[in-house]
Amino acid sequence: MNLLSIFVVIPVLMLAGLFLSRTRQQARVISATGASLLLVAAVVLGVLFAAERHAGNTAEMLFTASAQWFPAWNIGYSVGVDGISVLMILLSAIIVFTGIFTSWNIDPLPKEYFMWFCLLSTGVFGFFISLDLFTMFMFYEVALIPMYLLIGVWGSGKKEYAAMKLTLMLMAGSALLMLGILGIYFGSGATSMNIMEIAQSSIPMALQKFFFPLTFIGFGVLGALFPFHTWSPDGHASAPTAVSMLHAGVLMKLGGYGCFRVAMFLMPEAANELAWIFLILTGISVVYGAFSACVQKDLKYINAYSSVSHCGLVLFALLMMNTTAMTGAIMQMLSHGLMTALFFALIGMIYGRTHTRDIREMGGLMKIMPFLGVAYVIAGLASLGLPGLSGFVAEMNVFVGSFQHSDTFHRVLTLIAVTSIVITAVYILRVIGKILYGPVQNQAHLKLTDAVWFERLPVVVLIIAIASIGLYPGWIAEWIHQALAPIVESLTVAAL
Amino acid sequence: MQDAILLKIVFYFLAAAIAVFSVMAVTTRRILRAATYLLFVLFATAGLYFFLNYSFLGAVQLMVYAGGVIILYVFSILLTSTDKESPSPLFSLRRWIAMIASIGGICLVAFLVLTNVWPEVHAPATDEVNMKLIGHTLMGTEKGQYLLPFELMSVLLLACMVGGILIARKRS
Amino acid sequence: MELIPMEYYLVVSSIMFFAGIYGFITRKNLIAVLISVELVLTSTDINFAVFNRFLFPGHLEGMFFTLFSIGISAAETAVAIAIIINIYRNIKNVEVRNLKKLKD
Amino acid sequence: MDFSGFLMMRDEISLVALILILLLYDLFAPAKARKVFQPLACLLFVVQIVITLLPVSSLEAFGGMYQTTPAASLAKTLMSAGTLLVFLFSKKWIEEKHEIAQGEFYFLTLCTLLGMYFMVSAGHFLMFFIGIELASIPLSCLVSFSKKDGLSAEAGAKFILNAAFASGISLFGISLLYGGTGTLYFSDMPVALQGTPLQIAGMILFATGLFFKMSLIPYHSWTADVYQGAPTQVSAYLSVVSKTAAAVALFTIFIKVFGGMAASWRPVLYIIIILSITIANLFAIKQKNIKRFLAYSSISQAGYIVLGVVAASPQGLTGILYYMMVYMFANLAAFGVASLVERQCGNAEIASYNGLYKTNPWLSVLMMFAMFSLAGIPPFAGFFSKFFIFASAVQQGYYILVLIALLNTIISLFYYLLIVKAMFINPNESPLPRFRSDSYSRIAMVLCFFGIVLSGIVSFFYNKTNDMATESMEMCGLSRPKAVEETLDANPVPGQTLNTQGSTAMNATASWPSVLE
Amino acid sequence: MEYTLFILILPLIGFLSLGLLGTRLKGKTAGYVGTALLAATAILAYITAWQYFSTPGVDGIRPTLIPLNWEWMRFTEHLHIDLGILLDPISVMMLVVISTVSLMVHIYSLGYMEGEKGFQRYYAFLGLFTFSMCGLVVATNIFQMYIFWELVGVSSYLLIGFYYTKPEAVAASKKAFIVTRFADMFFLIGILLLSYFTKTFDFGLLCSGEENLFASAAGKTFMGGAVLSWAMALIFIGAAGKSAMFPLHIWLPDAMEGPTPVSALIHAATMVVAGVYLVARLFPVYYFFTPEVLHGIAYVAAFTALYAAIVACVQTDIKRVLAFSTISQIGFMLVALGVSGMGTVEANGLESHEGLGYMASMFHLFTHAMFKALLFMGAGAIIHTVHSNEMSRMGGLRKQMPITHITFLVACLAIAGIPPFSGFFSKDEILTATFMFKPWLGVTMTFIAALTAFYMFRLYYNIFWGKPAQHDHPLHEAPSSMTSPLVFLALVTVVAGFIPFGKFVSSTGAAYIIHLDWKVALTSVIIALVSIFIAWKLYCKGSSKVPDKVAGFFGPLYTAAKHRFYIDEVYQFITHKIIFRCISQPLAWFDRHVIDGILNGIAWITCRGSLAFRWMQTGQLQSYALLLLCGCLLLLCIGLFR
Repeated sequence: MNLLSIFVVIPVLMLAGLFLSRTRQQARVISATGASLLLVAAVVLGVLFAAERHAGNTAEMLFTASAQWFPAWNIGYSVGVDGISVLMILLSAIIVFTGIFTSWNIDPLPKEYFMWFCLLSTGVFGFFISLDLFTMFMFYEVALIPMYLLIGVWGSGKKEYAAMKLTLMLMAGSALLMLGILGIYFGSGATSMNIMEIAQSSIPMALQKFFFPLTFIGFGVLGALFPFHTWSPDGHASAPTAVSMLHAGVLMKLGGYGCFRVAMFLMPEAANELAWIFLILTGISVVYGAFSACVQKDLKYINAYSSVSHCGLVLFALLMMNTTAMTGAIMQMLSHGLMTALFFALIGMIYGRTHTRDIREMGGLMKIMPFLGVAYVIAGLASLGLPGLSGFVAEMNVFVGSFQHSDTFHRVLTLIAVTSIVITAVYILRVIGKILYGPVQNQAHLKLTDAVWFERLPVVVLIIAIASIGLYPGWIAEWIHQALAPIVESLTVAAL
Repeated sequence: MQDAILLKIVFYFLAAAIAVFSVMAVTTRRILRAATYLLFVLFATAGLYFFLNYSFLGAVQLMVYAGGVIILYVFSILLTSTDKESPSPLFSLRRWIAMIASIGGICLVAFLVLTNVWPEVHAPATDEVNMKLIGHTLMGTEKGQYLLPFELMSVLLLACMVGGILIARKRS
Repeated sequence: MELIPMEYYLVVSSIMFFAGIYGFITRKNLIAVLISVELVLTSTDINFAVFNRFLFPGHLEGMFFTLFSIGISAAETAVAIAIIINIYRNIKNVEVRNLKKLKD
Repeated sequence: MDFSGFLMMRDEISLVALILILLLYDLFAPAKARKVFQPLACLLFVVQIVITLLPVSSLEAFGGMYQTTPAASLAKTLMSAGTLLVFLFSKKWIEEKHEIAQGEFYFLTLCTLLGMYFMVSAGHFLMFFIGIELASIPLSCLVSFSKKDGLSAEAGAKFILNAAFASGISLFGISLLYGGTGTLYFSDMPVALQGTPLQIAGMILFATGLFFKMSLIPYHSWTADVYQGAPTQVSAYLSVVSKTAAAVALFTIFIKVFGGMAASWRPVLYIIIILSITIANLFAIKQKNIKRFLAYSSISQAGYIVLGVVAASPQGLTGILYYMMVYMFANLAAFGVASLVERQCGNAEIASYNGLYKTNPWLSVLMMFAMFSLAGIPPFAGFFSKFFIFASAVQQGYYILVLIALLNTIISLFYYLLIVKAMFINPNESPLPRFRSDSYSRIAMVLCFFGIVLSGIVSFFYNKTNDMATESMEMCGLSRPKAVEETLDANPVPGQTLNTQGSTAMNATASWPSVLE
Repeated sequence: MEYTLFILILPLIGFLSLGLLGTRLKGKTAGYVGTALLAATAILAYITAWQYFSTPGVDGIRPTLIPLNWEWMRFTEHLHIDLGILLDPISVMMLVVISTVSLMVHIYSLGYMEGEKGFQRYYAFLGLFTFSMCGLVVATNIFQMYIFWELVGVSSYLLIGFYYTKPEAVAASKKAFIVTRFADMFFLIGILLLSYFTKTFDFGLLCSGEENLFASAAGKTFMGGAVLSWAMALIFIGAAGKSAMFPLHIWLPDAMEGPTPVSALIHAATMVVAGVYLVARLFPVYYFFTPEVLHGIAYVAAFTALYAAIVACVQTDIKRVLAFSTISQIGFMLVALGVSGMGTVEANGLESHEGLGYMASMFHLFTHAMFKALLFMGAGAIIHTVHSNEMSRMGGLRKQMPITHITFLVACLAIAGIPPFSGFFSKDEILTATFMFKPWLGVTMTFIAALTAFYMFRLYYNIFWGKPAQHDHPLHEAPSSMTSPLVFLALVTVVAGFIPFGKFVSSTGAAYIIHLDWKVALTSVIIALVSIFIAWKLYCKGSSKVPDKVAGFFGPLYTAAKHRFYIDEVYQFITHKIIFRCISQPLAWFDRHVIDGILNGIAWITCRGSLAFRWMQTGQLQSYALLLLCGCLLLLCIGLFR
């Protein structure tokens, strides 16, 4: 069996195991084991990938495998990874792992919860390993739909509204996407739905102009592209902790990943021609999300708007279409994935204790739960781009890369995007100041306890991941550079 | 010549009967009358078939409709004992739309029929269709022969019979 | 026969057809509605016969279609009347306006 | 006289044999033996299905009156399978409420099935007409099968009268076609079609019958009422089997007979698709009754199916057949669950599904899978069928149409999720108590379950369907209809991949200039 | 000189170990560990300085050494962030300053912070700060500097907010971070602009004065200014933020909410001069390519110095006075840089040192760090005893706190520019340089120097003389752990003026002998003495009515100055009224109501949509047929007349 298929097989086996499980404990153990296996597998994949690259294998995709599935449409189950996919798989594995632990005490219906969770991760991993447009799209939708029940059943607040809104908006995006994918396939005249093969052939400009926006918006909805982002605040606010983590941490990355792997890579001419529209939209996302976050009162809303801003930066950087900016975009995906997951995990833990997410009702929590407090500060600092943590690395790549663009328009937009670093600081510090510092607001909170082991574990893992990217971005950058080379090349050629 | 005039008169009579009685059938208040007008229309249609020298068809029409269907109608009307329709409101949107649509439909069909370029009309065979031919055609398996539909018809009639009995028989 | 153009027949049949349709839509009694259906079906029979006689006298397709059509409409009528009687048993009348329990 | 034609009609003859056996058994078997009537019927029916599964090639019989292709045979298998599932779901219901009429139920159902067989396999308008009548007149008896139920009676009346009305219009259309072409044979007609207004009018009026059967808007109005009033099993049958027959017949006739007039029917279908999908979706949102709900859902699904006709390619045919297969599993599962729940709680309100998962998890899961499949969510089969039918339409350049259809899937997803929401999320103080369904229903549900889950992921089903459809199209010389060459879109699709070569048989008809063009 | 790396690593180890071990360590132990590590760091810094300055350079020019340089992250072929160590006169000087002051603060804090909760955290943060500050000064490229620039910002944030349960401290820390962050944004934009044209971040290349490097920017203008000027001005805004130049100074007075030793270390001696350091670092670029920006810096700095000095005269919180004094003094340094030329020119037969300002600025930076740290620590000792920051709560403390008194006096004399204390020498050079540039600027700066002397002695007299305030607890001298750093720094302050600073640090790296310009020196000393005299007259007795009269005389000016000329209010207005009220809230509203509203509206319309088609389903059998008929006829028409 192909190495990569493991990432789909493990969650499926987990599903089967959970299906047979009887008690909460069993469900937990199975999930935890599976998630750990996934994490190990992801690390092994990373190591093998590095070894292979080190050995001089310069193929665009490694560990490829392919099998016919629907020959009538040349659909195959083709898998393969490049540096970016490996990183995304690592990210997903980390977040799935931490997510399982974060939802250790999920209630009610733990078994079902973990099953949906597994289905979601199947979709996520499947998406990242797929090279076939159809398979990719299928996994994409597989990853989306469990959100409905995960939010609807286990969520809080106006969960039904939020779940429905989220599902419908994302599926609307994927509906556009479906047309986009079909258009790409038929437009290219390729004899395969394999991305790498479609990339060899060119799609006529007239079609690109029609399908590029569809595809880009399709993925962009998941990447919280303004003005299609409003599912994000409500969805995140209502979702259970681990789901918010996975959703903001990984699922939103599917959007960004798809944007460049499918939309921009396969339709470079249209990407060049239409980039300005989306640059403006993403530029708005960046600033707008940040400003909106400033006045929110619910912790999750703040974080959700912050995600809008950060994910906006991902798409923004991708559209700059040079290696540095796109590297920054990928790094931002990783960074945002990790730190939002951390944020949501912490918010979940805090909420689990205080039973409120309203920042006005909290205060002085640092004194009561120092571990969570410190972790929150670290997450906040990562979010506002403190050097040494992942956010900085990503943002600097984005800004420097974007600013290297020879076009004044792009540079002016970059300057606008740069302002987000200040606004980010404003809302992050506002929250930290309100909830962690200051006098204790609610005397009942004094009795609360700090995190326990299964809460500390994910937090520590995430912080380590954030710091390791932030401290030593070199290896990641190298993988990303390598993986981006063909994409950037096709974009550059198309620009001429 | 006289034949021709006579034929014309017969045709116009039949045509007028069909047109008038069918309109009356759908406009009269009393259902029993409607059934009667229908009977007249069906008679006239049979007459048209005879007129076209499709005597067999005319005969079937008479037997099936006049002999069967109309009786069925009359019985069922008597059974449900609602001879008179309830008065209709003076203005009914549905009625007007139906009227406009019907008239429009007639115009449309007339337009189609009148503007259509019909294929070269062969000298119509005025002779009667031979019964033997009818029998062969009904029982043959070649092209232009109708054994299979005939068999299928039998299933249809059987099914309708069973179904009709099932629905109409008294509750047990 | 050739004295009378084919179109005349067709016009007659379409009048009958649309009279039937008008009746179907406007009648208030189920049986009257069914009578209108009868008109519709019979009018098309005329068409078949006429086309066969005037345009394609070489074969009997139209005539046979009419033949079968008569049979089918009779069968249909029988079943429809059975159903109408069933309705009568249920609601004690056969007014169309009383069949409005199922809607929206 | 050559009766060998009957031997070629393997599927139909076996079905007729089955009908006769059951009829006679019901008539003459002693009361004790009548207890095993239903198991016996199902068992024999399985045999019949196996017979339809045997490979077949395209052939004609009775001078072209009857013709069959692998695709038609597959369609028949599907219809039979669907009917079998309906039987399985009905067993308990029949036993409890209509034991006296069990023979009639099976007989009538199988007769309509036979009619549908002939709809699919007709080679002549008369055959087709008799088929469609055979498929609808006894069906009306089935619709008013629950005689004591006023709603059932009302539904029956609405069905038979509307059907008669539609078939009257359809018949008028056939008469115009006959007048315009001088033939009623499918195989002869293409040559005689020049696209004169009369012919076009004939075609569109004729199609009324099919559209009515498929319940496409604006021919749909009866659907919801009839589905609601009819016994749930019959609604299931109507929504799946009857629709399959109509869809396949629509494709066959529009491509085989009217392929040359594609330019005329394409805009019509275009509009019908958009109307059906959109309006039905809008209606479905508001429904409180699960059967009405499923009725509107089936209308919009029919709209998607017609996309395959518009595509007019082998992939389109595959798409239709495959869509029907997938749709059959999902819709029958939904109706099956609905019938069980309805029998348990006495009504078909969606509200009675609230909190169902707590008490009846398996039913809820099956229902959810069915809903997801209908909504086209992977990994359920519905996703694949939707994708492929859209793909076949996009292949022909119908971008806007597909876009509209795709946007409508969102609305449909919304209302399908409402059901899921009712079962899983909505709170309910007193949900329906836990109950055990009978073993026949359970077998049916398991079959549906596997159908929903596997018929997509396991590509065998699609690939096999595709082989059959391609073969059928090639044999009829229809693999490259005219519709392919001219697309509605301003931008022609360069590099379009058509994996079959156009054959010459159709070229004569394909090159007719349409009068109105 | 690779061992310089340990100057960075040791504090970092301190941060990590104390931070991770946290409360598992006893507070005192944590303090000792931190102090020991810092002591080692300081020793290393001294060794470095010794080694660096003892090696003669080529042609008498001090070399720029880069013992270490790793590529950390690569952006493009030319642009990459390196992490390395760059040793040149100013960075070595800064290392000495930072490690000295930091060490003193570490020692001092052992006493000052004794018994505080979070002792470990405090020392961890101090370690982080020292690490970041050292990293900043040894940066080999502008991006490395930016990285550490951010890190010092965060350390400052954490330390200001050390008493995180105090709302004022939290607000102050937030303000400090956001204001500096705002400035940093301009810094970053400046870096982006600069690097866009020069394709390098490297200081070595940037400061080499290569014309080619800037060739691509030549002739390009933006809104009337050359792009390069824009870039350098933006970078200066970054510097201004950190160095609290008007109008970005507002965070500094508030930052006094932090523990006093922190104020001494970060907000007096080291971090706030980072801006000066940055300008000095990029001095060649400013001087050669954008002299107009350099002059602009001088004017801004001069204005800030004046403004801060005026405000300092009327503040009553001793730390605030010191904070404004810091702002003012940094203004001096930047003025000096702004008016400076480069190198030595022979003019009119006299050797005129064009680079005097540069040297003076660095010199003042050095001396100021020492005496200002001393002042803050002295103030800390006083606050430690008095438990208040308000001058009114003090008075007559000279008896209770003799050591503090003497050291404080030394520092006051130094800052007032009284010979032979170090401040005299450095300030004199600055005044000379400004007189050389523009005489009126020199006059202004002299006036500010007089103001400085006035407000410092106002402070001094108010604290140590005058009428003692009532206290319910006995006042006592600070413990030795606090007084020893005071004494040490006082000694440095006394002798530092005699260091031949020009030999070590100059604009070109060539040694330079300091000459006192006696005219300037004499004037400034006399004026300073006069100011001290006035202060003595006004405040020595404590109960004098004169100050109030003076205040009354100045009227609105006095009130305005007391309210720091309402700059905070302006900020408050901008942030709360404009940004929050007029941007954020409308945006959030827009998001919730317009964008979401549109979506919900679509959903609503869809749900309502079925009503539009309700007529289709009346339940009336014949209307269904009618619909069918009409639909059929319509479609027929479409098929026919398409």
